[in-house]
Amino acid sequence: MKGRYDDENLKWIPILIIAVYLSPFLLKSATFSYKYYLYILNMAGIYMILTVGLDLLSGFTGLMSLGHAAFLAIGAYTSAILVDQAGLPFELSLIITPVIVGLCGLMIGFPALRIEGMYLGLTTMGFGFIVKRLIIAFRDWTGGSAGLQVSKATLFGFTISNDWNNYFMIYTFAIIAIIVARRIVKSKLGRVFMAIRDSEQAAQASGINIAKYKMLSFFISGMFAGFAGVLFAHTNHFISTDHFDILLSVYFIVMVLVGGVGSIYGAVLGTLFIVLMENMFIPLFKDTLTQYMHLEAGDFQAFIFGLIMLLFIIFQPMGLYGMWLKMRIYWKLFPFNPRKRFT
Amino acid sequence: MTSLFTDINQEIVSGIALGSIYALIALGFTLIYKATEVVNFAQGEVMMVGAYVNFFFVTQFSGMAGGLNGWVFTAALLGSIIFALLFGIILDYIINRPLKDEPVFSIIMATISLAIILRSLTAMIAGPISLVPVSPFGNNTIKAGGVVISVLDLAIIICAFILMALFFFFFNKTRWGIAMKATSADAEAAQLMGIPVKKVYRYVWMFATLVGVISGVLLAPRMALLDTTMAYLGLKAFPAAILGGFGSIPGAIIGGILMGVIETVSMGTLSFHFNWVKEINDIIVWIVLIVVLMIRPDGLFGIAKVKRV
Amino acid sequence: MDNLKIQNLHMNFSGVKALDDVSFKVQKGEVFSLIGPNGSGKSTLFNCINGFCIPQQGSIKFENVDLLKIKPHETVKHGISRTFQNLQNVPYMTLLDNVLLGAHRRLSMTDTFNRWISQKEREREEAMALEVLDFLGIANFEKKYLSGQPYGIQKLVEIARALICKPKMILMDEPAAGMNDQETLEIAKIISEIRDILGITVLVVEHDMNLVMSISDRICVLDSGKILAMGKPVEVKNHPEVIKVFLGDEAHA
Amino acid sequence: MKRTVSIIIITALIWMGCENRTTSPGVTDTEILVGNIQDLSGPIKELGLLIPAGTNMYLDYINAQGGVHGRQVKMVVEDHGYNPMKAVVAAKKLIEKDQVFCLYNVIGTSPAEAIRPILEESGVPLIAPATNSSSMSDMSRQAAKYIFHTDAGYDLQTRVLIDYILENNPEAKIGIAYQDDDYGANALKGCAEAEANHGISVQKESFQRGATDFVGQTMNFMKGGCTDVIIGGVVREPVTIMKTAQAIGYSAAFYGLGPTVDPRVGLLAGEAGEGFIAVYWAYYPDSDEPGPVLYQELCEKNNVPAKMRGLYHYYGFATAHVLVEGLRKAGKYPTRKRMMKGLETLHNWESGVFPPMTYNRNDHAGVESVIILQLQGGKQVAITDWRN
Repeated sequence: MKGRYDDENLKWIPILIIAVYLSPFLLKSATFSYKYYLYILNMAGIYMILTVGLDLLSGFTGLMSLGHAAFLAIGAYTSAILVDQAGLPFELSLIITPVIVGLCGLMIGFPALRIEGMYLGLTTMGFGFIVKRLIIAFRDWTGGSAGLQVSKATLFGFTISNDWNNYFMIYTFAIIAIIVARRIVKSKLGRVFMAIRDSEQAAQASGINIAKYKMLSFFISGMFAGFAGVLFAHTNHFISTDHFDILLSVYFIVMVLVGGVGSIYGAVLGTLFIVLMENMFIPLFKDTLTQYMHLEAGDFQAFIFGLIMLLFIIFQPMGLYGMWLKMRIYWKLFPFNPRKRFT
Repeated sequence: MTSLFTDINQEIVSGIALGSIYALIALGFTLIYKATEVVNFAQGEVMMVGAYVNFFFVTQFSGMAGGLNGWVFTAALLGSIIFALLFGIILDYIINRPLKDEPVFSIIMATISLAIILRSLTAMIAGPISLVPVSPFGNNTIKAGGVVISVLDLAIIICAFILMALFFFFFNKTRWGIAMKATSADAEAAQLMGIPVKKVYRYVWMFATLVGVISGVLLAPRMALLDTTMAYLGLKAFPAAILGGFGSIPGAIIGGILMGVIETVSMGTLSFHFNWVKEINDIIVWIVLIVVLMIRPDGLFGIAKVKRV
Repeated sequence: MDNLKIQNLHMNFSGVKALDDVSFKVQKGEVFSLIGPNGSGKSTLFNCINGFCIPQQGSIKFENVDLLKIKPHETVKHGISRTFQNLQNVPYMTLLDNVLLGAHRRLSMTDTFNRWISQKEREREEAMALEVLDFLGIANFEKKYLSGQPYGIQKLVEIARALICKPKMILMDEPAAGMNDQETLEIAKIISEIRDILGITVLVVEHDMNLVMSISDRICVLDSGKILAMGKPVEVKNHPEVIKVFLGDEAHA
Repeated sequence: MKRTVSIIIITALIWMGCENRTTSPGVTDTEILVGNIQDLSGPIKELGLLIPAGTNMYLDYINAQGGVHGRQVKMVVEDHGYNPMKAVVAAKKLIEKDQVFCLYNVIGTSPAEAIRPILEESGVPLIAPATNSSSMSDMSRQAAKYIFHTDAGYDLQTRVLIDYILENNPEAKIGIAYQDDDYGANALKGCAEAEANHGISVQKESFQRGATDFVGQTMNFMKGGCTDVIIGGVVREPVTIMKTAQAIGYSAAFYGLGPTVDPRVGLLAGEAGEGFIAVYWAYYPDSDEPGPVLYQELCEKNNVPAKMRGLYHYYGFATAHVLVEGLRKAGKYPTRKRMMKGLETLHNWESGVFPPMTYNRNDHAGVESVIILQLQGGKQVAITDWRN
């Protein structure tokens, strides 16, 4: 019986983790402007923590959330207030903030017990607007619409001050987050979430309290987002309501979708893909293109982004992870064409 | 100090005008949702494209006619309507057909990416500088019973109600409308019953873009300046559509008008008397929406879907 | 000995009478079948027992537990599990995971936090799931994803999920729907084995008369929410009302 | 160890030997590269087109005259779409990858605030951020010594307007319609100052960015009996409020803050906008000061289309003066430090577009006085001198 949990090919995981820690050194030796690339990777790392949590909620439990930027915002502001105004150490905020955000998740999870699908997506979107508004309303603590300067992270006496240090902190936490998410998915909890997504009746008939686990899903997802929020605030050193636009929530869903709904590795891949594409590849493409023709660069960038997204959804609905699985199976069974393997 | 409800009539009338705009956009959502169960996040963008296209026609035709007159506006409106119908067919081909059986998730994302594409494409073609649209009704206003309303607003209200009545009649009384209803209930069964489902989808998207374009044409002069931020009004029409209950045509109109009135009154009378209302002015519609959904999870006029076990 | 006791059940769906004064008792260890034309209230009755629907009137008692007072997910606690008419399982999960879903109540949350702490518990449940799959004859598929599997196997997985709850009674909603003759025979065999070997009461809704007649200890015939006839298969088969309304040709075929 | 020591010694020697000749990244013998982060795809992309166009017009003019100390000034524009996160990415790209000499005119308060930590980290100065938030030039704040602010804050503008209103009509009841964001928050700050100075209370009504309907606010001003209403907005807000007021028969004097000084206000508001008063912190393009005259000349020469001319195009042209002056002051071998030191020596500097400007170690505020303009026959006419 042993080994059910190890049926996947896990031997690549340590190699991947080592690669994650080595890549900044490679970057540094390869390019002089490594700080710019590191910053983008850091951003992807923070978003990764959030999208993994979002995947647990939207991909696994099937509860659509268009308000995850709001959770990120609550996490960022809570941590900023706790550390800078209440004087809590950063390590403690790293524990308390996710719990607080998780509780906020419960608050929005409560309507989710009655509202479904489309309606839930738009309700969470409304939640995003409400949070943004409340941040402005509590301007004595949050700095209102002018934004808030945040101190640097101090982890066990080390001040994490530059992109280099941020990278190692963020990716350590990101790896932890991914491992935790994998544990959740591979355990009883993951089964329950998927059962709620695919058949509420079957779940209930198996003795699963749907309300409890939906709330739990929101709580866990909120915790992930809160964790990302803490890192977001203390590595960017400035937060404002403009950071947490409704469009950001949409981007998070896009990341999950492009990666492949209902797969933790998919969420990670999708986040990397979208962040890198938006901040590196499209600008590169645009830069080379604008040398030859006159273009309104900004809109062109948005246009390409939208186009890639649309093509992805139409032609590759299983996402990047699904693509990878298909490819793997294709090579495994090479002479035979397992076309119907993933229908 | 004046009493609480002085001049609230004016606010309500203006709220109805504002709400009619939301209602028109919400009607676009509703039409598509009713027949295809797709929620079109790009409806605001369709409206914006309509406004730009109409602007283009107006400038072209006025150049030909040597000035602005009633004929120019009529011709431009006709041109925009033809454009809307073609546009609907295109959207049906690129959004609806490839994504018919995908989960809600993908469809929402597809329409969102369509929204991004439309917005950036419009800006690329028209340039980022705001345009100055001209109202066919000028600055004329009508005064009645101590209440002032501009002719443009009146046109928007009338248009919203006419379109609602038209579509309500269409969906409940005509053969095609009933076919559309059947398609929304079960596309496969409808196809087996001999309903040309493909055609139904195409018509629905054409109707929706038509409504979107007409609302864009009407709304543009009201905005004073026309730029791509106009599309964000689509976001404000969402609570309206949900409040009424997605898929209900009278619900879209009533939800829209309710939202408009709530917004105007909260910005006016309410925030005049209660200072804290100012803090929640722009989210009051969302708060109302969430409260309503907690009580009626399918909106005011929505019908709960029964899932068979 | 009574196991399930249903008394004077009334259920209205906005004017339509789905159940009209239904009462019967099910004894421990028997296969009790509910038959009747479409829309006669069989599934509604199941949903009432399961807690998905709440009847306007009447009582449902299972071993002195009032089933109307508990929530759907609590029925398992009291020993009732069920399968569904149309497939209700999780396609993107392995067969084993789908079965383990039924063992939900017996697995603790520690599994999520540390798999070593709950190692024993997990191994126990997995062994049991395998046993159940073996019982149903699909043991070699446990690591396959459900999404690509044939309909018959998916149906069996539902039964496995219901069995692993260690129920005292199973509600089976059309277990043989959409199956070929071979598979139907197999289902019949499984149902009798569930009764004989595991000693579990089985409540079946089914349209396949051959199956019903061959496996049932007692049969209840429903028509538009009313009980038409009840008794041993032979009695029901020869009941004039039943022949008239429902069985008709089939009884003489 | 040996190697480290030798490297230190060699570096020190080089540094000592050619101190006056070292230059910063972004400077070559023929070129100086300047980075600009604009909103090219977001809500204010109109400005993202117009401001760099205006700047480029002036830079072309300077380059045609031989550039600054023989070097051509070149500007790279990046997009942030009014998203602070993207602004940081763009700033990192400009500084690390494109190696710009300095940043210039980053638009928007939150994007500019978001790149503050980067300025401190990399020592790159930011000249003339396009934001009227007065906190930008607050020297007590982080990285403020790298920021050279030009715009007069909205608080100052609001205060000056209220002073002006009360000067002409001590009995005036003042109302303010403010945008529900940083713009409005700054205006309210000035409003609070004026309230304290004069012992009055101002009726405040908020609206959201992008709102199209202002009936509620206008009604409230009428109910509150306001005789003078200040409108913080861009173009749509003053136009719509004035038109609404006219329609419901509410007559008050209307005033606007900086961004409302746009020719389109007069165009759109028509007769409702006649007499509309607004403040601005530079000479208006129509006036006959040297700066505006040059602007008109260059526009004619370059055939700038009429729809591009106006407030924002001119704004890009105007702030470019400060940039070029800073590059000049940086000397023949410019470094970022020298540029900052040079700018800090400016005292009552007459640029021709701005009122006399002063920067020093403790003051990076730049323009600290505004002029009041009135819409007369569709044209802006100055009705006061510089005030503060």
